[in-house]
Amino acid sequence: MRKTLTIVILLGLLTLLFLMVVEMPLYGDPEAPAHQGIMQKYLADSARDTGAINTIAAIIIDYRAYDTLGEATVLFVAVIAVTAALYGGYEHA
Amino acid sequence: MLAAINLLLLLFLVVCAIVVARTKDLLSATIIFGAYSMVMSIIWQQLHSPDVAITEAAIGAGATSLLFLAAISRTGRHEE
Amino acid sequence: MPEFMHAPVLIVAVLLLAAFITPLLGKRQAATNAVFLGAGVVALVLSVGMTLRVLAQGTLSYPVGGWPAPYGIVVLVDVFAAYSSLVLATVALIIFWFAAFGPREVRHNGAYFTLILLLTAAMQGMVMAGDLFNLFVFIEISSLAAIAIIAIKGTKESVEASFRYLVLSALGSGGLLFSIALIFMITGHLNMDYIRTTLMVTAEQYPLNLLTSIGLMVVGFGVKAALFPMHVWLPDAHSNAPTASSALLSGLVVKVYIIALMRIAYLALGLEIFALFPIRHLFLALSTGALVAGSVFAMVQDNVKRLLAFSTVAQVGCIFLGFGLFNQRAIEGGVLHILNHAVMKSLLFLTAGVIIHQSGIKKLSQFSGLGRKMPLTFAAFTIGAMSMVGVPGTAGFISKLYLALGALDADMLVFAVLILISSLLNAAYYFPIIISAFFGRDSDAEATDPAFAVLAPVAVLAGMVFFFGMFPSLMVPLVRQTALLFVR
Amino acid sequence: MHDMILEMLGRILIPATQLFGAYILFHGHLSPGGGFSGGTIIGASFIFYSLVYRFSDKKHRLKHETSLWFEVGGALIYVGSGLVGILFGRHFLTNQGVFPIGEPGRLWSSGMILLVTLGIGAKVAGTVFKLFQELLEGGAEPDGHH
Amino acid sequence: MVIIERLYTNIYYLISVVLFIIGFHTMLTHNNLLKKIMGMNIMDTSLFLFFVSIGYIRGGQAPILREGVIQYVNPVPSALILTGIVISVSFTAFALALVVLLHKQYGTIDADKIIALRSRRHA
Repeated sequence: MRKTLTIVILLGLLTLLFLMVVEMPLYGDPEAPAHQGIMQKYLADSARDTGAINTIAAIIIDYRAYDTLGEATVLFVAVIAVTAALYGGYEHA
Repeated sequence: MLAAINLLLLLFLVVCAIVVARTKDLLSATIIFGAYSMVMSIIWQQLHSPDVAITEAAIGAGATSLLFLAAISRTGRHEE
Repeated sequence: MPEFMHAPVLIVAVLLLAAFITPLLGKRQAATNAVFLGAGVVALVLSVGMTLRVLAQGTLSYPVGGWPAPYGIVVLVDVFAAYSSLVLATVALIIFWFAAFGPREVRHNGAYFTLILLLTAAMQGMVMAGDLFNLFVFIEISSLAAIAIIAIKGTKESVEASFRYLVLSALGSGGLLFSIALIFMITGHLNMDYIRTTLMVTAEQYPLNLLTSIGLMVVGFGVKAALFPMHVWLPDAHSNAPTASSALLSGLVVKVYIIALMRIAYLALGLEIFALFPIRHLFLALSTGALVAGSVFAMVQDNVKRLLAFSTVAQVGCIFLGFGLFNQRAIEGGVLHILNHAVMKSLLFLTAGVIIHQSGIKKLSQFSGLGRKMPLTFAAFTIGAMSMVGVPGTAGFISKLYLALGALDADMLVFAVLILISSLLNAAYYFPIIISAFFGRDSDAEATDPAFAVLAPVAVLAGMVFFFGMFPSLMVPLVRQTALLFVR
Repeated sequence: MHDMILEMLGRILIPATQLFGAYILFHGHLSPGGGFSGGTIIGASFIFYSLVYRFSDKKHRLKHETSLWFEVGGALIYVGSGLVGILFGRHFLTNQGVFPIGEPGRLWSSGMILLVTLGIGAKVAGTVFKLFQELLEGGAEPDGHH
Repeated sequence: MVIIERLYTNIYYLISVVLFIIGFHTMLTHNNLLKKIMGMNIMDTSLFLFFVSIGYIRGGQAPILREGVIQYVNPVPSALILTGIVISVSFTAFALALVVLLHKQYGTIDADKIIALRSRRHA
């Protein structure tokens, strides 16, 4: 009973998402809205602004460095959490 | 030609995902999951995102599988 | 006050720095406590300064890395963010105090304090985020840290509850990431202001995408904030955590997700689009369910911490009710309830933890006569319970009054009655505990009030309940302006 | 117990892996890669090292303090270089105008990006190793659980 | 017909949606806790695939600046996913630690059995 209900719900969700895919901007289209926002400036200026020719490095560690700080923090949380849960923290070391 | 390969890779992804969910042997499931991540990283290379591809190959296929293996070595290999 | 210009990131940076340094201190307990509490105090000072600056000069927008709005990450501190940050910093500091000097429930305070600091830093970052993906990153930090401070207790129940919490929380995160991807797909921006202006143009082209995205977002935040049908993880998780964690989780963590959702609603989606879909009515329906179900389930609990956890479900419904009614006074009530509930639920969880630690009794049916043995602790519990019920003169009364007046303003008498009923239900499960504790038969349990150092943070919280009940005007400028952000 | 084949393989593979990881790390701003992938590869080499030598020799094991210093050091470099921006009167995590950017395309260029990449690399290497070790044997001692 | 054509053009989005549902289903209904975590990983990677395919532009090259390239792909989604991958591995590591702990405490990693054991303790 519960199994069928789950499958029905998931199929419903899948149908909704399929309809959504039909409506989405076309794949690979340079005119898609996702490419009209902030991308052009990054590609044009990243070498001059940051000195990195890898635009992705320029984005993650300069334009959006605050995110990456959070990302490094997530790893820190994970390692502290794992050691604390399994072993009882660094104090044991 | 290239499009056909990409389609094949995508199909492979779906098959891998289903097999991961179905396999009873957790060790096999982990290996298949590693293959899934590796194929994913190839697809991303095809989509010209080498940074993501290399990170997924190192973290998704490498580190995650290693962590799974470590956990399986302590909890037993077979699903009851 | 130019010196508080950097406060929005400094709050986060200071808490993070303290969190990074704490594990290095190892077993040096005094130094660990000093870093832990020092970071809390510095964060509070910065938060107060920032709030004053925001009140004096208006919204503070801080471009991290010096990159202007759409290109870099902007930390956007409007009145709502300043208010939330102030509430967080204040209540968190008191809970820090309790964690440092209260009964010790985890084996390793170093790791525990680190996780609490990381959780607080993430919550501070979350309420001030002006960038959708930045918000997501902080949400993930706080989710992981929140799960970790439950599991750190190490009992069977807490590990099991935290695994269930982790699975549901990961589902919520998946939904959130999906919705951010959809929003990025149809706008090309991540900065909330720019998303709003772009959506005005592109929304009608991709209505289904936008609808799915909003739906996933509500579900994602709903799971994390324990909105009514998605609250199944909360009672186990909050009742099996260490005391300080329970207070932090019930008092602050669930509310931060509500704040984030509402900030997205007016900053990123824009109220026009928010009004286009029947989200408000969804909130009204779900919060009605939460108020009724939470109160009814709370009545049948025999474990004091589970009772408090179910009561949190009901009070989350109360806050959502304020945003669902969507008029000036109702939103003021909801926003005030964020503060009031944070204070009173932390108070109740801390006193419950003290009671359990001192007497070893968890079951309400055995509380009889305990109040005479530990009068100060039960007095604090009584104050918290009175505030939950909404006795005039306590903080809980003010926010419930505003909510009820808001319901009348919206011509929805039924919700005013609902609030009244929920207060009565609260009275029905809180007052018997207190009556039996003070006037019931003596039990043979040995219990005394704990040392002053343990009770001091509890006393401060109890004082705050009365303070905000007597002088609600202190928060009025912030709350009123916050409501104006919604009902322009 | 000595495993000759593993040790010989390790002698060749571990330095090769570390070199590759260091290449990816140092060229993060010039080519695909960066702190997270390079750090993970170096961390994987540590894992290999500990797996090869775990049974033969206690003194080859990495100490807990070492990986802790790796992690905390990396994180402190990150926050520290953010605070430098404030000290110079700019914003948190400012690169341009605070750190020497240099000529794009050179190895020693892009100021904070290189510094932070190295910090992240150290941190991630320590984290990956620590996570694996904890999952493999953390809390296995008889006193590790109450 | 047009719908089929659009679906075919957007095949990357389509596959990521399918993978999302597979991962979601595994995570929600599978009894084995390790499988739940694998489902979580599949769900996360499907979202990363979705992000990458949003960023793709026909004829675009990898966003590493060099002479003679006219069109690059969108670098923003790649930058976001790098963050996402790390978050995903952090969640996985912690979830695995909890599974190891549960195995130590209950002797099994099957969700149903754990619930049965727990309710027996309470009864």
